[in-house]
Amino acid sequence: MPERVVSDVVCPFCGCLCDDIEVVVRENRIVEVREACALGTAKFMSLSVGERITKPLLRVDGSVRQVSLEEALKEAAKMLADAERPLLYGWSSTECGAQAVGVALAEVLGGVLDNTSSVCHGPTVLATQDVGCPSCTLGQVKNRADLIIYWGCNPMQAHPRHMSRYTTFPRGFFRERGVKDKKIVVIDVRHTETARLADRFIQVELGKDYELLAAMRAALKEYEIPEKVAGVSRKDILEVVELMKNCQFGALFFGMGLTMSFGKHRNVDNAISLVKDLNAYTKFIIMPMRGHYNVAGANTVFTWETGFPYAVDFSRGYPRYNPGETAANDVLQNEECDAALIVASDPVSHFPAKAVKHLASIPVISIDFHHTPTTEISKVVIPAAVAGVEVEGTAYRMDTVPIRLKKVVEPPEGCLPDREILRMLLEKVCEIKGVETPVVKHA
Amino acid sequence: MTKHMILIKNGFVYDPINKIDGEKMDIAIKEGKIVDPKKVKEKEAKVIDARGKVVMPGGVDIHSHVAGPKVNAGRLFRPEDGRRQVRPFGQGLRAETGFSVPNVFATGYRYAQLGYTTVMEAATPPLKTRHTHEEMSDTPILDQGAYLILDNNWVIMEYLKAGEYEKCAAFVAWMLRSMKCFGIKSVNPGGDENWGWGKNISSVRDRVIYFDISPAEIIQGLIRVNEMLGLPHSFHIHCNNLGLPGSYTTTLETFGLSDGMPISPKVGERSQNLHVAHIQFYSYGGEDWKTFESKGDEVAKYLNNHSNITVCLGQVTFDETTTMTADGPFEYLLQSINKLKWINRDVELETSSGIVPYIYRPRSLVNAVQWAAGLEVALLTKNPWQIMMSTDHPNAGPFTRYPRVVKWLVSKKAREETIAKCHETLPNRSSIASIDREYTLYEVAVVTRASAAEALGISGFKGHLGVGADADVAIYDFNPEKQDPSREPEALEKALSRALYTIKRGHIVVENGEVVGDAPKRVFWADICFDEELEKQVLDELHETFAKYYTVSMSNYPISEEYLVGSTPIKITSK
Amino acid sequence: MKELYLISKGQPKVPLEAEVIKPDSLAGLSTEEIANLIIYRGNRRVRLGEYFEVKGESADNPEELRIIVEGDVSRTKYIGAEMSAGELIVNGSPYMYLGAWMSGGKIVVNGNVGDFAALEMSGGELVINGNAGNYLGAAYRGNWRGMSDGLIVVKGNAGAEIGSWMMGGKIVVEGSTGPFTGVHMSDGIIVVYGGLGPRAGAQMTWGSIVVYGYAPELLPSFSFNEVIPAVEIEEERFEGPFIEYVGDLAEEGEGSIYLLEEKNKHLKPQ
Amino acid sequence: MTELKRLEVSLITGRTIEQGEAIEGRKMAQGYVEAAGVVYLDPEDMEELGVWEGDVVRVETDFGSVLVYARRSPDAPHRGVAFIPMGPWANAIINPSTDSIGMPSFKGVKAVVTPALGEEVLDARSLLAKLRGG
Repeated sequence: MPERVVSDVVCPFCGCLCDDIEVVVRENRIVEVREACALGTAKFMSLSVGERITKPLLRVDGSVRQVSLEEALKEAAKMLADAERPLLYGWSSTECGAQAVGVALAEVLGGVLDNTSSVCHGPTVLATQDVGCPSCTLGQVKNRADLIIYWGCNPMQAHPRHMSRYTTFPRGFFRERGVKDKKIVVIDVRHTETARLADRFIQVELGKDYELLAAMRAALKEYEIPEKVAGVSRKDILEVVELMKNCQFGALFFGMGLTMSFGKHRNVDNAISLVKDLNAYTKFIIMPMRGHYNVAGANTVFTWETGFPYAVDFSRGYPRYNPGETAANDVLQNEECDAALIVASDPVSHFPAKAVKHLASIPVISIDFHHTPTTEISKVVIPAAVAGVEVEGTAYRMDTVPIRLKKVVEPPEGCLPDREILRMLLEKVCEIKGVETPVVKHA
Repeated sequence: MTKHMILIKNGFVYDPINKIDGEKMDIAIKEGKIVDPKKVKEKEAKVIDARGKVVMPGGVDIHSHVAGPKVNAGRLFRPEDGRRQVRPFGQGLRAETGFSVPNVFATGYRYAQLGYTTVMEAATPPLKTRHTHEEMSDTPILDQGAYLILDNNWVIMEYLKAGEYEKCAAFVAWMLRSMKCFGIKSVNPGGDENWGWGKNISSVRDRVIYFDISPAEIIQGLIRVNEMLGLPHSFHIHCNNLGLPGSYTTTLETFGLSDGMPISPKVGERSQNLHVAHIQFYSYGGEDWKTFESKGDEVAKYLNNHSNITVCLGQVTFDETTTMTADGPFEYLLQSINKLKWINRDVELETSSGIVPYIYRPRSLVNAVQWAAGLEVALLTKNPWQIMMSTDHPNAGPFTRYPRVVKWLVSKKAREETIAKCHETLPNRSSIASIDREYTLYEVAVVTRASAAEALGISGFKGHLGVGADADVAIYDFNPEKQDPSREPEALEKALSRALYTIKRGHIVVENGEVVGDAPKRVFWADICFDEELEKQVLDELHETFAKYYTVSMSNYPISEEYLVGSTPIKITSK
Repeated sequence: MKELYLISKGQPKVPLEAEVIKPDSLAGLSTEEIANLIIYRGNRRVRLGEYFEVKGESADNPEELRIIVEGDVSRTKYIGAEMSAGELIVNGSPYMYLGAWMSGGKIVVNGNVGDFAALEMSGGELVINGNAGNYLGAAYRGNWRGMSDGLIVVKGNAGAEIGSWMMGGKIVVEGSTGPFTGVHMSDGIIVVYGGLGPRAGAQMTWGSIVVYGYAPELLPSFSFNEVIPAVEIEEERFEGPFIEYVGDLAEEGEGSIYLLEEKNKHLKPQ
Repeated sequence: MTELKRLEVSLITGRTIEQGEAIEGRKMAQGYVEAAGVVYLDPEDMEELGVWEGDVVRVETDFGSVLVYARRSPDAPHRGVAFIPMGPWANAIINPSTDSIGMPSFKGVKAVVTPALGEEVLDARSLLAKLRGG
């Protein structure tokens, strides 16, 4: 049996966007994946073992039937065009071309456009909008950093190759001895697998990250701080602050431990502010651990096309932005939206019950390649080809380095790229609305 | 009527490349090109009556931050700017947002409204240039190109330090081709690499940490490489010590480095080997912020004696804007002064960058001096072909203020009105109040289109209205027979702000100041054939660099042509 | 003063946006013209008259006009937004952005208000006789220039991040506040009579928070200064005695939090 | 009848490798339940509560209640902190409030864990049906 090995494949799972994967293909089936972590391997392999959708589905009065793509698109277009406040959500697990068509669709519809960052690093965006964000590409960290801090994140579970590829273990230009040249600090509420690899673990009390950051910043400026803050002793705080001040290049990576716990964007605000402060002493950067492989791309594309990275409301014709009002959970929990288009995402699995309840009560259209709880509640389901495996396109890594996704195998018959499906949908919607179809040059 | 034929009748034409100075004549367009008016029959063409109007070639912007990673980071972290200027979706146009950091649609539309048709992106870091292309491709109307930041690049610093200019040239050729970029950009040479350690560089003779090379060596090395390759545009630099009191000495030293260097473009007709961007930002004297003063006059004096240097202005417009530059250490300094939010984005092996919002106030002496310094250079440099309009958008102000800058150039009265609003000690720190020169409309046409087209090496088809040129035309509602720019600068500002017509490659894109359509786009890039053997050798060495120090695979680094809407390689055989 | 009544006919599920409900927009119009004004329901344009009965008489100038909104406005956003003059009385509980960006005039709400009320207020007066939501008198996303002038009085409780990036004016909350009261504030006064939410004054650099109620704890980056009998801020005297904390030291800030001593003895260093 | 033991915890949610693998095309399968229909507890807390690895427990908050399998946390000690991987089980009980910033409160909600011997953990589909029904 002839085998084909595709090298330097980009992994479409997490924000690490590792681009050194080898995929072995036999008769248009992926039979082996090399270099990838368990998560990446699962994604590549899932295409042949998972619950793949291959036919458009229409759900009427509780019963599901297979329909033609044309019929599915027609139904979907009508539902969306009829809506007064449609939500267009997802976008982080597809390529940038599809995202760009999504923006045009939201614009024509006068809808609310949101990507999954509203439930991952949306708070990081808000913090960046308040105080900025000194950062860099991952190679800067690999080549220069001698102090790595992971705060409220667990890369060993969520970004399994982050430490080995970018931060802790690789040898860098100025860090020839690899891990021996670096100190690793982990700050978390639990002694995670990542923490077990650290030189130093600081266990912070749940929901007290902001206090710990405030104390560290005050201590950095040589103010006196209390004996114990957030469950951490003054001695430990001062020692970590000294480590930070005295390194040559420090890098602070953070995750949902900051963005989801009490304080949310303000935790990130204070963490960024700490890093800003540290630049008066040494070189220090901060970077969010982005989850979905192209959530950074969704932020990027939405921003260059609308000015805003997520939670964009087109109801007045021009983009408006205010998470708290215009993010997916806001419009769902406040029962504002009256239809939804979900692209490459599964909010039913990942949103709180209150939001899911409203979603289940309105017409939903899903574009996805697998059966998920969200496709279960959808009136229209359109099968898609998998970006990064069956479709080329651009994705942005967690440090916003854009990389070209590869096509490794052909999609199953009838499964089109997201951007093609969306283009057809856009055309149909424009027809109903009686407006000229905008030309989406991108992709 | 063939829509691809347009006859513009009886306008006052300002076309400096063809030495036409306000002559009343017809301009004819066929299939996207300027043709002899005799070849277009009135009945078959769309006729535009330009009687009593100004007709110029489409504007050419040599330096503007309009697309790519730092521009977008600026948009992302300034939602408060995003809501400042909006226009809803409709009439076939996409929605606009943003004042100093407009979205891509607003960028294309607003440039077109000013009568501009060609805009060069000022700086793109190689590793993120795919992003720059994605945005340029998504920007309507404009023809574009981007300058590739190469000066703080490890590979280049190593080659230059070893004196391996040939190899360096082979590498640059590969980089420009792989990144689909137009020319070589330098930003704070050496300073950006030092910023990797939180440090900077303070003179062109300083040494870069570890790499042990000076900015002067980098600058001269890249000028040399630029001319070995014969690129259409010259080496394009953002000097060291930008924004600092006393920086003009560094500027003059940088100027001096180009002395006696060759000028040998293989395409185009430029006469410079050094283009210094946003000259205003380092035309300062003084020891510190208290003694801060303009040295625009000194800079102009140098330019008057050295025709091998061109500059663009980076003119301050007194707006709330967003500063953004690959000069990472400068932005750090700026945020430590104005205490506003700060983004920093260093790029492995290549460069750095930073972004900080900034408000220019006439009552601030420093800001007033900055405003004066830009105008001093513009007005005291005798040859307008060495000068190009820019606000270093959005650094010194948004590009939408170009008509206001023109107002200051053409009218002493307009300058006096602004000086009256400025800090009262400005006259002690600048000669601006004593300058009488007022630009003519011909000179305005030089600095807003002709000089840039020539300096870019694209004057064969851009920046003029001779037969064979791209049919990029701007028509403004200003009657030079009846109106005097010097006395009615506001009328000129208004006319330039909203072109009566903008035509891009034969397509009418603006009518009565409103955008009415799109036009075919082109993205220019240098496709150089230098030395295949040597390039192979260079790439072999490069594999190791990628494997060890980059975080992307070398095979995933180059950008394929499919990323470019209207890919237009400029083919150059250098050897 | 002329009085104009807008009586709600009921609210749709998809919210309305009605920034025209303010004296600036309604002065000089007949009731018929007012009923024909456009408001927004999601992406649709609808007539104001479809959702509000218009009664009474408008004035020629906004200064001479009092608008009284009656009934259910729980799905109506932007009432009184960008208002600069006149009076607006809302006998109901409006949704988001009540009086956002207002610069003058007076708004009284006899009910609760939703989030983002009086965003970036620069003048005038807002009285809320019920509770306020989050981001009352706060800055819009990304802006470092929040409320700059004017007065906000809340009889009930207020939510999170009230007065964020505040740089002038005064907010009085008679009930309690949510987390991050006055976060990033650089000037102005916030007075809280009820409980003070956690992390008050976070990242503040200047300005004052006066607390007559109970504050469970303050951030570790605030330091005890002194106990003072009373404090005078911008010509207004607040009777104590107060325990004064200074911060946020994380920002090298010199803001003050004054805590009524008798309710906050636990925060007085031994 | 003895009173059921109860454990008060702060609940957090987050990613795990198992959950990450399971979401790739197997959300409607049993593997997803085993990856995300679980609560990781501090071993000492488990002892106090009298539950063993694999026992079914009920986790209840102000926002709902859900049945999941108890698991020994490998990240202990963290007394009083319970972890449910992100997914439909966690979402049935977390605090939905976005605090007006768009982000629900996925971490740090007060919860009570009680043993639920003999009860069954629902799969994703049944969980959804229950939600839509109620």
